[in-house]
Amino acid sequence: MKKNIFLLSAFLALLIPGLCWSQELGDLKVAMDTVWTLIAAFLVFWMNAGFAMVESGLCRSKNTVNILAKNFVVFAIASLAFYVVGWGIMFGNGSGFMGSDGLWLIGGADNSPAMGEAYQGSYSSISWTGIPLYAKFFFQLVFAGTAATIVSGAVAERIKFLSFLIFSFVLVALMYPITGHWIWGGGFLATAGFWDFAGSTVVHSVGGWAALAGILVLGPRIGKFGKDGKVTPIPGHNMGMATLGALILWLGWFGFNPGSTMAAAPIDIAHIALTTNMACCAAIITATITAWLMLGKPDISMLINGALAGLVAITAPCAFVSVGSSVVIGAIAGVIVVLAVIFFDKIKIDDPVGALSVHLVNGIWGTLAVGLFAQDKIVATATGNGLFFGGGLHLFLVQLKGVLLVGAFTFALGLIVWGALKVMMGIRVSEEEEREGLDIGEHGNIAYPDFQSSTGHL
Amino acid sequence: MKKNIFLLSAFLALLIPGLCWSQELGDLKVAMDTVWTLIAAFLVFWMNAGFAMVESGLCRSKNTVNILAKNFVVFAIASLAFYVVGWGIMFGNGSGFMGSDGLWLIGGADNSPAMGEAYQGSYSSISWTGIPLYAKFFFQLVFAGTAATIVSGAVAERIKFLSFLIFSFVLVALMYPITGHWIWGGGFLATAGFWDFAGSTVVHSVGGWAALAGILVLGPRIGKFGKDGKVTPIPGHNMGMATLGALILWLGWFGFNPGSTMAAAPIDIAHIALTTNMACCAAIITATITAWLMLGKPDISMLINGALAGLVAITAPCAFVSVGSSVVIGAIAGVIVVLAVIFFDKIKIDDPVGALSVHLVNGIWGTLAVGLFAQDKIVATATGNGLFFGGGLHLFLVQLKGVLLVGAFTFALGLIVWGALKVMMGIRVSEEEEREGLDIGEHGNIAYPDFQSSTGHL
Amino acid sequence: MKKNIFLLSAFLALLIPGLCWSQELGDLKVAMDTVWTLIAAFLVFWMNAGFAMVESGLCRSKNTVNILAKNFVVFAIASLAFYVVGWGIMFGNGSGFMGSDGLWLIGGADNSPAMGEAYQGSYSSISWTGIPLYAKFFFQLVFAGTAATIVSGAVAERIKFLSFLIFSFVLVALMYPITGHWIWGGGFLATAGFWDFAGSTVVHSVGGWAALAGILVLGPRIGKFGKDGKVTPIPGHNMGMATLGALILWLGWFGFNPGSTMAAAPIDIAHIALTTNMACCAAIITATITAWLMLGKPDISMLINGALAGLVAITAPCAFVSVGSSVVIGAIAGVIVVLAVIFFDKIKIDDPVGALSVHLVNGIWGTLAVGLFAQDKIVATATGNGLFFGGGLHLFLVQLKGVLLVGAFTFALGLIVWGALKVMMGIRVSEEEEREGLDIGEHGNIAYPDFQSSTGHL
Amino acid sequence: MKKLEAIIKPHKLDEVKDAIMELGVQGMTISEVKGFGRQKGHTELYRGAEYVVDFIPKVKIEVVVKDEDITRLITAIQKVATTGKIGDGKIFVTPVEAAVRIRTGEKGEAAI
Amino acid sequence: MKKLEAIIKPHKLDEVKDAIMELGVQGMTISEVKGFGRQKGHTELYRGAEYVVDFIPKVKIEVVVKDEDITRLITAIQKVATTGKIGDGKIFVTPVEAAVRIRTGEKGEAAI
Amino acid sequence: MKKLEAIIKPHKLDEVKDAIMELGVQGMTISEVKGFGRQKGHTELYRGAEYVVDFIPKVKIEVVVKDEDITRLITAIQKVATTGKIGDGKIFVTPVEAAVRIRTGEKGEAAI
Ligand SMILES: Nc1ncnc2c1ncn2[C@@H]1O[C@H](COP(=O)(O)OP(=O)(O)O)[C@@H](O)[C@H]1O
Ligand SMILES: Nc1ncnc2c1ncn2[C@@H]1O[C@H](COP(=O)(O)OP(=O)(O)O)[C@@H](O)[C@H]1O
Ligand SMILES: Nc1ncnc2c1ncn2[C@@H]1O[C@H](COP(=O)(O)OP(=O)(O)O)[C@@H](O)[C@H]1O
Repeated sequence: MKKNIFLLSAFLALLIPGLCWSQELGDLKVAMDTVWTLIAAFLVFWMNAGFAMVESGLCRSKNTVNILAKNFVVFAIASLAFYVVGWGIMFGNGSGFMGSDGLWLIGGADNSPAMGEAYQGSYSSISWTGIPLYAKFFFQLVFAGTAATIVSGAVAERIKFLSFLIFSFVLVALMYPITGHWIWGGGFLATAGFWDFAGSTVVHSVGGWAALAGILVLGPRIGKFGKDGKVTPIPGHNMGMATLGALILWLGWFGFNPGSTMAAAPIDIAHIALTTNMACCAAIITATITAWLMLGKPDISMLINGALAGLVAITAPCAFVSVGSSVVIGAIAGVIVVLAVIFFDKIKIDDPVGALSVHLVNGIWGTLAVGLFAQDKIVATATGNGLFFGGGLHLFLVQLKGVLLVGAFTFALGLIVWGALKVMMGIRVSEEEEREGLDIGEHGNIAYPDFQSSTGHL
Repeated sequence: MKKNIFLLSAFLALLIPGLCWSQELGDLKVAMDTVWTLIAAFLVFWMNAGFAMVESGLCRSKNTVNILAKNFVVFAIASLAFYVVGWGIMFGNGSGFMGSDGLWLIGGADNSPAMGEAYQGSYSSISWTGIPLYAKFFFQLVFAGTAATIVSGAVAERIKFLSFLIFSFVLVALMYPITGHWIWGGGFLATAGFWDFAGSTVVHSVGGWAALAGILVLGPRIGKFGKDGKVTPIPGHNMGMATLGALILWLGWFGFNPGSTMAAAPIDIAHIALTTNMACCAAIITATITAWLMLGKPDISMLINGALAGLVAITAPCAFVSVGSSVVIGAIAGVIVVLAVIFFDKIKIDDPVGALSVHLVNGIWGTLAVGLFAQDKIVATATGNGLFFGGGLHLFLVQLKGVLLVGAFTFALGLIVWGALKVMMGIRVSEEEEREGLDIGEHGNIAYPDFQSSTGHL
Repeated sequence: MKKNIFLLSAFLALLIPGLCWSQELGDLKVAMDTVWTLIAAFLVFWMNAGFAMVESGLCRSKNTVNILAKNFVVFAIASLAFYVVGWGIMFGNGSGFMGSDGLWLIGGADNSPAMGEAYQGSYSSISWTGIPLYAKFFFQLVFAGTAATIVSGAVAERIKFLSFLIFSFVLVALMYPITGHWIWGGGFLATAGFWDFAGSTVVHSVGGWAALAGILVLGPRIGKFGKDGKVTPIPGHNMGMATLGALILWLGWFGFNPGSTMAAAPIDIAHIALTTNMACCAAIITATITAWLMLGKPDISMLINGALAGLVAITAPCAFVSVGSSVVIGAIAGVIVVLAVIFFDKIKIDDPVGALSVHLVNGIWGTLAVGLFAQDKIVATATGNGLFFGGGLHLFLVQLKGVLLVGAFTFALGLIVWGALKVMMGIRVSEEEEREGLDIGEHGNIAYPDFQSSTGHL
Repeated sequence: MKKLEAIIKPHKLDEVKDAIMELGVQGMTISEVKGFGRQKGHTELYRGAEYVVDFIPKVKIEVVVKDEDITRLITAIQKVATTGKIGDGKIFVTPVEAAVRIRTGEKGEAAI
Repeated sequence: MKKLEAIIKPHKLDEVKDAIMELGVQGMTISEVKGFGRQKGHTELYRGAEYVVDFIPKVKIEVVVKDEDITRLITAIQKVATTGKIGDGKIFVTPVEAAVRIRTGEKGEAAI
Repeated sequence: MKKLEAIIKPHKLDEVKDAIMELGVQGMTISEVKGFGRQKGHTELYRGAEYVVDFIPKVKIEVVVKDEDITRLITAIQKVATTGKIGDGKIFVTPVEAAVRIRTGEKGEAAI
């Protein structure tokens, strides 16, 4: 008896620290996953600077303050909108269409970092990651901000500041979270087996569709299309700014894609970092070559758009395809983006910074590419195989369905919201203000008072 | 017997790896905390670029080289000053007033990463974090550099390069570490229950008070205030630069605040990242609205100051208040900063970049806000409750006391040092140099030789 | 018997979770090391933006697009070149001269993250780090990109775009990996006891030698050296850009040096972050003083070069020397770089951005400094002691040998490749294009169409 | 020979240039200037204080032509440069005594 | 009509503008120019080598006025633009043969 | 007095300046202008579309000299400013009726 008691106590003595270590191990894992997710979120936040620089650089100096202010304020609005209700719509438990549980102010019950089965709360669809609720929210928040920012460049140089801010609020409070719910919030596309790892569709296409609606309602900038249909290029005012912005975005994408694991899974994040980088590089090369061959010279704004196109395209498939496939996906994106820029000019859609060619067109391409290049469990996710890896058309068709539904919904709602704003308060500045520049008109400021401007492109 | 021996050996066999895992677990934790702290430190270091861009952007092109050089060299000086003696004064064991143990060259005994009770060495006040000594030092070093940099913008466009460098040395070697010791080095304010999580007072107000002393001794820039008392705005030369700088600072603050845990505590860092972000966003919105209503248009330099004001204000309370409170604290900061800019102009204090309105005024506001909004152990720290959460005036009064004592000390010492420099070597450039620009006068360089400048604001 | 079985089962019950925790612990360690290495890699990637900004800032506005495009595209090319064959040559098992196993497309066998003895695969020389293969590759890839980028600044303002791209491909596919193999790939210099922690020689000198070869084959820019041998300075067009670039590089170096541990070893990375920072700061101070004394005023381009010189110099020794020594190494670098800039001008070597003075000269100095200041196992590596720490001349001589062999090889091969390109397709733009600017000539773009340029320095 | 100086609104430059070319004039020189006149400047805002910017960006076109061409030139420019809104600008004519083409050394009307 | 061209120090622009307006002149055109003269330039420094920048920023003011106004104008400008230091600049007067207001087509003195 | 205006290629500025100084002329004023002429502009490219930039950067030098100096000045400038390639620019001479040195109030030829 005595012996047995001794044994038992020995057993327990060992078991208790054992349990304790296990607990500590779990804590450490939560800590590491949180550190990784937060740092990735910081990098994604940093993309705001990238968008601000790319967009101002590719527009004229007289509209610089306006573009900068737009990019600055829109993230603030996005943060508040997503905090107030966007998060709840996107990740709250609810129907296949939208979330309804814990809707307001991240106010639902939640026992994060408990995961999977152990999770109990209002935001089950994101319980696959074991980090604190606020870390989940913060990471998703910076994504929402990105979607809003995409629109900014497309409508630049002619949109009213206040109207844009209101649209951004609606986009982040309502539109983005609804389609986001379909895909990442456990909604009907998630159930259908639609895969979008880091948001080619959820973020980029959605931003792109909203931008397209905006452009159509707004019309082109004065002087962009001549009476005879001739395209007059309106050069951006600062290629240094634009290039810096592109490099910032590239860096930010290392948070955007690898960070979307929301866990420090070593094989996964290394794989994703690499596919992300290789797609971007391939796209730069093919965009350079395409521009060189088609247009005679490698225009830097095309190289920049090329890089971003590669990054947008690999966003959905980055975790589902091989490094080799990522090179191919990027290479195709680099060609597509050059053709798209020329195409939009041809059909008289005036997109000053190429937001449509980059985010919309390549957001679609990237999403479809999952259906072509996916390899089941290449890292960790069981996506099934894409067309080129023996999976047949199944995955491709699901992807296509997702692209179409999200596009139809966002574009239609976008038209309605832009249209309503147009009727209610106007969305376009006066012709005189457009000529003089929105900086003075909207902000009473100019960006570069110490420099003499050239009238070459007024 | 045999059995017992067997049992014992089994027991030990299990115990030893157990201990061993426990050791490894501890090592892993040290590693993770160090990784987190270093990355946060890199982000804080990066704020130097932010200050350089904001300050040059908000000054005239003819002083750009000077401001850039100041921001560049001052971090080098701060690093050396803090290495030589600042660290010892701030964190060395000593009196309630200053440290004295291990004063020079981080030379004291130290068994970090041992923590708390287990710690034995000269820097006990920072033994609450379990990371190597050099990681602690590096993190604190980048903070010290920030304090010095704050002064730079306030005295810009008229100060002698060498005098500024000498002041910066004194600030980081002596002034900053002494008040820092009071609060973070186990000094008398720490004992009194004064709370400043990441440095609204320790870093920002201190920089602000030193700047105010400098401005008073220096006087305003030529042309800023007319004879009739009219304020002539002197527009900054590059709003793109200024906005980029503000976004860099915002990013850096994700190291500044969440990193001040100096440990990868998941709940804490997620909470702090979020309060930091929300306060900034709220401040942007309210600064925009205030400027729009009071001044007619949302001037971008006000938006930038608004964002920074929100960040400074949340710096002290970020870990002690709820996300909801952070929104309120930021919202108030956004209003305060606009009023403060107008106020300082009115009383003829010429602060080219708004350093006082941002760092001094909102550093004070943030520190006091702890006394209003703190919620005991909302994350991990037992601060007691603030006034609005049932804690009564106690905490608020301690905070107020800290604000006043640190302010009085730094401002007085600042006046003395600036005054002494003025007498000994002069602190202001000649009128001719000020007109022509400090770039040529102090550096023999100009920032933009290829561009034709406009005399609009010479 | 029963009892014994009970004992045994108790024993096993305890052992199995024990083993299991041990496995989990290992997994966590792999995860943390991967997180650290990837984040460091992102920072190194970010150096591309730094180089782009420094180089464009220090050149004339008419060549800005060209320099930006070069820096942008060259990283894409480097990524592909290193992926296709560079990695295999550098880290594949093979001879002392170059790798041959798993040569193409990272295609060799590999069981990473298994380490050391447990490793089985084609890339044994880098099996000292326990992270996934793609993480190793990605980290090494961003280093390779850096080497290519160094050349860009030195040949700026006169080189043909296409020729430069081809050279970059050869450099990263062949030249860099071969000498890299000698040192980091287990080649003959590694065996000889040559130490270069993060690449003063592997990356910076190699870039520098290739640049020197390029400059010699290209010749100076029109107007740089008068007939009478007078040096005409050609000021860079944007000091804000250049300073931002330097701060980006500095930040990036916190990935470059501490990240080269490729493991989250807390003592090591804190130590390295600190030596890196202190060397840079000391170099800034001494470069400022040297410029002030020798030239009359502290020219900002010299401060920038000073900072970078300190960083390059500490790159090899950062993990092998004390913090005190790092200050000395940096201080010397700051003096050297100013003298080197003046020297290269004197011997009519036209290096627009100071790439030789920074990367070549201080790459050599840093490598030799290991031989002088190394302290055996100061952190973890058994380098033996340097001359000043009682180790005699041995280490210094090995370092010198490495410097000479790598230099001779890279410089000779560089001359051959540049020479071949010159013969085959020309490497220099026409005189007219050089005068008008490479932006229009090579890209059909200009960087700042909205600003009136000054002919001050045409 | 006469020199015509036209100060116009910047966005009219292309039209004016075309009008001048249509008259067979082969050369002109333009510069960025700032004008002050009946057209008032605008108010700008910076850090809470307003200020008036008096000078408005204009383009100055200088063309040297034979005496006989000057009237047609004036009419042509006046026609296309006008928007009817205040601030359209001025045309001034001054005498030119000599002209030289640097490349060839040609003098007088042959040089322009 | 006469055209007065005054080359002045940039920081004198506001005062000169006010002096001109006080005389009842309603318009003027300014441009950024660089001057070379008795006032020597300054030495700049770049990457270890010095060089002299000869040309100094100046502002050129052009005003076309009636013949009778020219003397008063000269006196007024000379008075406020002077600092007494070398480099204060010059005033030149040239004849103007015709003037047109683009907006209205008004000619001659009515146009200015 | 005469005013000489020379429109030249920017990279010739230093040589022209030296040539002018050698003649004993003590001052001049330059400005950045853009020229349109027989020398055609170039094609630029932006986001897939081409456009022609007609105006080419030039420098305008203005020098006021005594009547007797003008011929020597023209010759000197023409000599150094020529490259023989199209676009070398023009020299125009206009009469100057009065000159004032702002600093001293000196008038006429003494002022220049
Ligand atoms: N007397 C003048 N001398 C020189 N330039 C003048 C004069 N008056 C007007 N200008 C130029 O003509 C421009 C237009 O003049 P303004 O009085 O604003 O309108 P408008 O020509 O329609 O009457 C001014 O901005 C200025 O550049
Ligand atoms: N002969 C000249 N022709 C044209 N501009 C001149 C002439 N002489 C001087 N200037 C202009 O006048 C400015 C002042 O001349 P400067 O000789 O430096 O001083 P000051 O007028 O006081 O004698 C010069 O910078 C230049 O722009
Ligand atoms: N009629 C003119 N009036 C004013 N400037 C002219 C005139 N013709 C030419 N120019 C100026 O002279 C420059 C050179 O003229 P261009 O016809 O290109 O070559 P070239 O002088 O060799 O014949 C032009 O760019 C323009 O600035």
